Amino acid sequence: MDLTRRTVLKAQAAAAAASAANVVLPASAQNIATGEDIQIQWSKAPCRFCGTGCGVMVGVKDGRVVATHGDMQAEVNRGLNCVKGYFLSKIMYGSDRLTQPLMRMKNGQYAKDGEFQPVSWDQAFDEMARQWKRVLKEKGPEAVGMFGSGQWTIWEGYAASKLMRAGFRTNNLDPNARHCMASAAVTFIRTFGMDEPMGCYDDFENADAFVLWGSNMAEMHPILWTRVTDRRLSHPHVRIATLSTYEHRTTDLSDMAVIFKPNSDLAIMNYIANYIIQNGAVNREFVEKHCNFRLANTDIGYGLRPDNVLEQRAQHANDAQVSQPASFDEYAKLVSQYTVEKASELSGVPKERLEALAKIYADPKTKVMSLWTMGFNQHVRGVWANHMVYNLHLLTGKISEPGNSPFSLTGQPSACGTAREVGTFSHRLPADMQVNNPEHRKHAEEIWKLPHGLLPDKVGYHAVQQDRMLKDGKLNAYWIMVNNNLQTAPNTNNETYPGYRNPANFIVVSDAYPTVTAMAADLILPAAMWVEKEGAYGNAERRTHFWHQLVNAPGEARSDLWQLMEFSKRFTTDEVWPAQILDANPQYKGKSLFDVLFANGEVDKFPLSEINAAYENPESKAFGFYVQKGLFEEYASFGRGHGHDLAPFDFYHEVRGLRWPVVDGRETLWRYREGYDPYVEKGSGIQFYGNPDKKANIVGAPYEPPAESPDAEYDLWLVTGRVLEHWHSGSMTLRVPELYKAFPGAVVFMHPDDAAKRNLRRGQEVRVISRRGEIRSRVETRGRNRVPPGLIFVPFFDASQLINKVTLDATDPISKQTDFKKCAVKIVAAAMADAGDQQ
Amino acid sequence: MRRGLFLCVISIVPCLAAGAILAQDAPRLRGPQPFTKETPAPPMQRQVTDDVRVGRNYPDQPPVIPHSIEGYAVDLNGNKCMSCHARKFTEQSQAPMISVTHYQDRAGNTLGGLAPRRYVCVSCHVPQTTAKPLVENVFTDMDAITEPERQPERRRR
Amino acid sequence: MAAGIARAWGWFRGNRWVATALSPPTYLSLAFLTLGGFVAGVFFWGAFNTALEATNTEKFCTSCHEMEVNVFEELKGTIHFTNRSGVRATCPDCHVPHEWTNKIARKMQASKEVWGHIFGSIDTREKFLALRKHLAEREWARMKANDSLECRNCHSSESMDLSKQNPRAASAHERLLFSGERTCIDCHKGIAHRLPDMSGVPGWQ
Amino acid sequence: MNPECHISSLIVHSRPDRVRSIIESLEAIEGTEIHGGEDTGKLIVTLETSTESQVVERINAIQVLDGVLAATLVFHHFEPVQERE
Repeated sequence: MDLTRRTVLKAQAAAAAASAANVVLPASAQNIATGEDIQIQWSKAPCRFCGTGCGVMVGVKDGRVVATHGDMQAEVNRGLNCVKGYFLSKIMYGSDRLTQPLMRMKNGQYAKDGEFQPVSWDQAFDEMARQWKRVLKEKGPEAVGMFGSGQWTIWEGYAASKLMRAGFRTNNLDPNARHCMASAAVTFIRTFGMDEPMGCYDDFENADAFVLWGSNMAEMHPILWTRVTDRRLSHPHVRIATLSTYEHRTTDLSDMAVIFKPNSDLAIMNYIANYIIQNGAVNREFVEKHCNFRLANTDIGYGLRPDNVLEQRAQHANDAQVSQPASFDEYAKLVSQYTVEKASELSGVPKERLEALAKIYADPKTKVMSLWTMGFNQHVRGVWANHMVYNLHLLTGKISEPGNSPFSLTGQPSACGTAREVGTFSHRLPADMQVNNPEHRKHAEEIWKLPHGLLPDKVGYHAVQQDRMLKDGKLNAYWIMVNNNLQTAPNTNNETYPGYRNPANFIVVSDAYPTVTAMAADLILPAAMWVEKEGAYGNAERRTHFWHQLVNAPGEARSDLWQLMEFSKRFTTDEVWPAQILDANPQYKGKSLFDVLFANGEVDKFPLSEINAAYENPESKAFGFYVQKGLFEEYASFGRGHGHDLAPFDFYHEVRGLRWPVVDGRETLWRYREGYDPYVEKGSGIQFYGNPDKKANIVGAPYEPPAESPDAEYDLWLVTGRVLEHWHSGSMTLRVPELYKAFPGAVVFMHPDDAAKRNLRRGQEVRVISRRGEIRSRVETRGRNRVPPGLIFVPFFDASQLINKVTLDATDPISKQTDFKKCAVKIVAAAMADAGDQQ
Repeated sequence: MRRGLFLCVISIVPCLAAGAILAQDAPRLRGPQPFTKETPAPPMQRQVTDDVRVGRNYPDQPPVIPHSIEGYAVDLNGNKCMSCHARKFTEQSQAPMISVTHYQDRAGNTLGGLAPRRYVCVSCHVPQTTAKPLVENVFTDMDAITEPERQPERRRR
Repeated sequence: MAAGIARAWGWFRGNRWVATALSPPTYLSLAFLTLGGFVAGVFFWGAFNTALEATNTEKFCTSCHEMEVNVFEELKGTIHFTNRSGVRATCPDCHVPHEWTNKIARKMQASKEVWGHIFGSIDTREKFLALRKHLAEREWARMKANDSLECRNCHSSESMDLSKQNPRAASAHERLLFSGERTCIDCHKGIAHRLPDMSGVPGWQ
Repeated sequence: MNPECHISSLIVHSRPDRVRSIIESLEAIEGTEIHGGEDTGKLIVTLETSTESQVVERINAIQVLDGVLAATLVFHHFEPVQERE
């Protein structure tokens, strides 16, 4: 190592320490010896991957990201990243980045059956607008739709919501977060009247016991897992219990691994509630003062197509969301059926272990943090499962205080910030408001400065329904942004792909890379990603955090925000709004959607001069005002004063995120608890102020069987999910060589006995077959996941093994979230199947 | 260098247009064409076990693991990685010692041993298989930008 | 009780066959006695060994619930269960000495395991985990004492080809194994089953 | 073992009234260099050592200096010395 390199490294070392200590170094110290050349500009940003929301420092040199490291000042991760986070530097540099719009063409014209050819943005938007106008004219607003994402920045989601609801007058807007945490979001509203957790990550350092329900945190939320293991290993009294349908890295570090039969978590939780009641562990005072009891409608179906026999047979398929007020005794009677014997029989878990688990909740001295992710949410009874865990915390009063915390984790970086808070679901508006509430619509129209009665009142198509409607030809113009739905939706061969290729439909995909979904579209728009644009995300603990644009997107790639706003210029109000509304409000006549939605006097309020000159901002330059600030401030006005208060825009660029409600510059760590939450009235102790009576709902529901269970022919449970190294469909992580090489392809995790029984061995090629489709994969009988006999696990990141061709499109009937964790499959050797049907 | 990059990026577009596939293994990225086509599963890849340290892309990148870790326990009972990489065992094992950053707890205090928050080694350090990357990654490290002659192998296609 | 024993003894001694067997031979030839004794010896020895062999199979070991759901289940995910060439190590390969005296000694120890099975001392996973360190330590000590004899039945250090080992393993074997400084089990703990709490175990943190 | 070069950086949080004397003591430790932070008491210090354990030793030595509130390691990088030839 030569002297120059030493000095370069030393300068880097000093700069890193200085940035962590907030110390400004003299210029000489920053570029010792080698001068300007080696100077790296370090800026903060949240990680691009999961909902944990780690802070990273991004080093930029000559317009390229050259290094990243964990942000020491970020409270979430204090300098740590997981392996994906440490490789963020490389996610933008896959050499197949999309740099030009591509359209299916034949003879120089758009053709559904044409080949992709590069076109200009003008050509792309011209064709897209032509198609949109055709569909709007022929079928009206209900035939256009958009599938967005919990990876949108806050302002992108907000702009999309305005464009779809107010511009095109449709609520056919849903985020991929529907597949991810709709059950959690819906249950928050049903229980507390307000979305998102009451606690925060500081609970990790205060809990005595962690109970993980269907969450493999060690792989899916590695940095939060560092906080759990830190607590467990440095405080010997702390215990971790993990409930799952198979063993994995999280159970390795758990004191108690509770491996239960799929769907039987419902019985286990009802048993625990029963145990709490039977053993006098109910916090009577808390329950009387702060809780209501309700009983849910039962036999609610499985969210399948209405002609499915399971739906026709279900008594309450059409009013699944309804519940009736009840008394404590009625609730106690319901759960009293769930004795330890019954719970043990349904779940396959030994009685002693169930009792040990119940004691954790029942012991008044043990502070419990319950954590859950997809095991709960991707569940045909996901809303009930969420209710049941709140029931345990509410019965014992273990809630809204440090360490006592039911905590829903999220999978996407802004599932909370963009999908939930901004309200990009087909039933929601910003700040927890609902599209079918006339008061809420009126309020939105006022803030958006739009004519009264403009916003549509009908709840739009949710994710799975969008795919069904595309296939059925009822949804015809469709825009997909920042997600890879053809890889990640359920039952894709039968329910998703046909809609994309339906000749009546025009499918647009905005993405940074050619994904499975992009390749099945008619028009591909190249997107800027992560620090190629100014952005904001909201993580799982209500933390809103911002970043600046640090590098430019390659070629002609543009941010989703630019795409949405630019596209809005191609429509006038006369083309998309009813004449009746325009006649009553003539001042809107002849205006473009851009004028009424974005140049409305609010969004365009902040001049370009307010942009930090050290950073690029091409969107703002394109539109002539500070678009991100204008959109954020208009959006923030929905929540300020309503328990969703956000700090001023510029403040977020200074800090490592803040947890809302931010009142008088102070963030809120524990909501609903006096002393922490400014919205709680003095002297009341606790107030669940999201509900009019300021009480939370304990909602009783029974165990019900899953939509599909293994039988003689399809004799195995199929569970799908992620692996540590790849994030969701792998479109970013598979392009990072180190991550790809660490886990290059999907495999079928299978019990050795199941393999032996079928005369299969490790590494052998097999077909995973369900009633809906099949894929080829390879048997894995070792490794990080140890499944019990009768169950297999297949990750979904690998586009060459699309496991969602096999999965079932059953959803929770209330939240409409897909159950990706339970369907029946069989496995045969690939060679044998080949012999059967020679190709 | 920029030009070379640009050329390689634009050269992909016609490939895409023609429906051609970049790497052999590309269905892993874009799926089968058409989507409904069935593709055989590629063989499982072998682990890299050559024990050759792999250079880092930047100082804070966790080094990848150049050996197999199959069956290594990282659980409440023990941490197999530390039986070679802990400070007191490196002399005998000749393995690199865990970075000193790993001795610090969340509050920044230096501890006598591995910090509990760093216990799960495999959250950051991953073994490698011999799989060939699906597409080139054109990330350039800071040295290559600072001193173009330093790492010529990184910039060739 | 005592009366019962006395009565049984009386019956035993009074039995005609027993009486004959216990009385000295009066008119059998020496040759017959020798040959007969030999045949009987072969017969009993064979039966004994057959029984011994029967108890020396994976199937026998895993016929106990405790073995099947705990240690055998864990073995299934390891290289000793499935590997490139399909040579599988079964329970007795590692846990029962091949040499006769030690084998019998081990078998006598095993009678304690039968006792444990009958009285349910590890009939739940929790009980097994609580005892695991104790159980593992006994095996480690046994293997340490016999210089990892059961490992060496298959893995002979003389037959190792260092060029086929990864450099790290080759160097460790060269320095520690061939020099006799360490024996296999010193480094290769937890290769077939999961580990107990390793605190205090040399070489572990 | 091959010779290595370890570059690391620390924030040495010092009591403002002791900054001068701490700087003197730091300068006496081999391989240290101070890059700034005198005014806030958060000294930015780099260490150049040839082994990892020396980094730990130096940090321990710094931590016990009179007036040092905390020495926090921020950055650590090492590579073999004969990298280029």
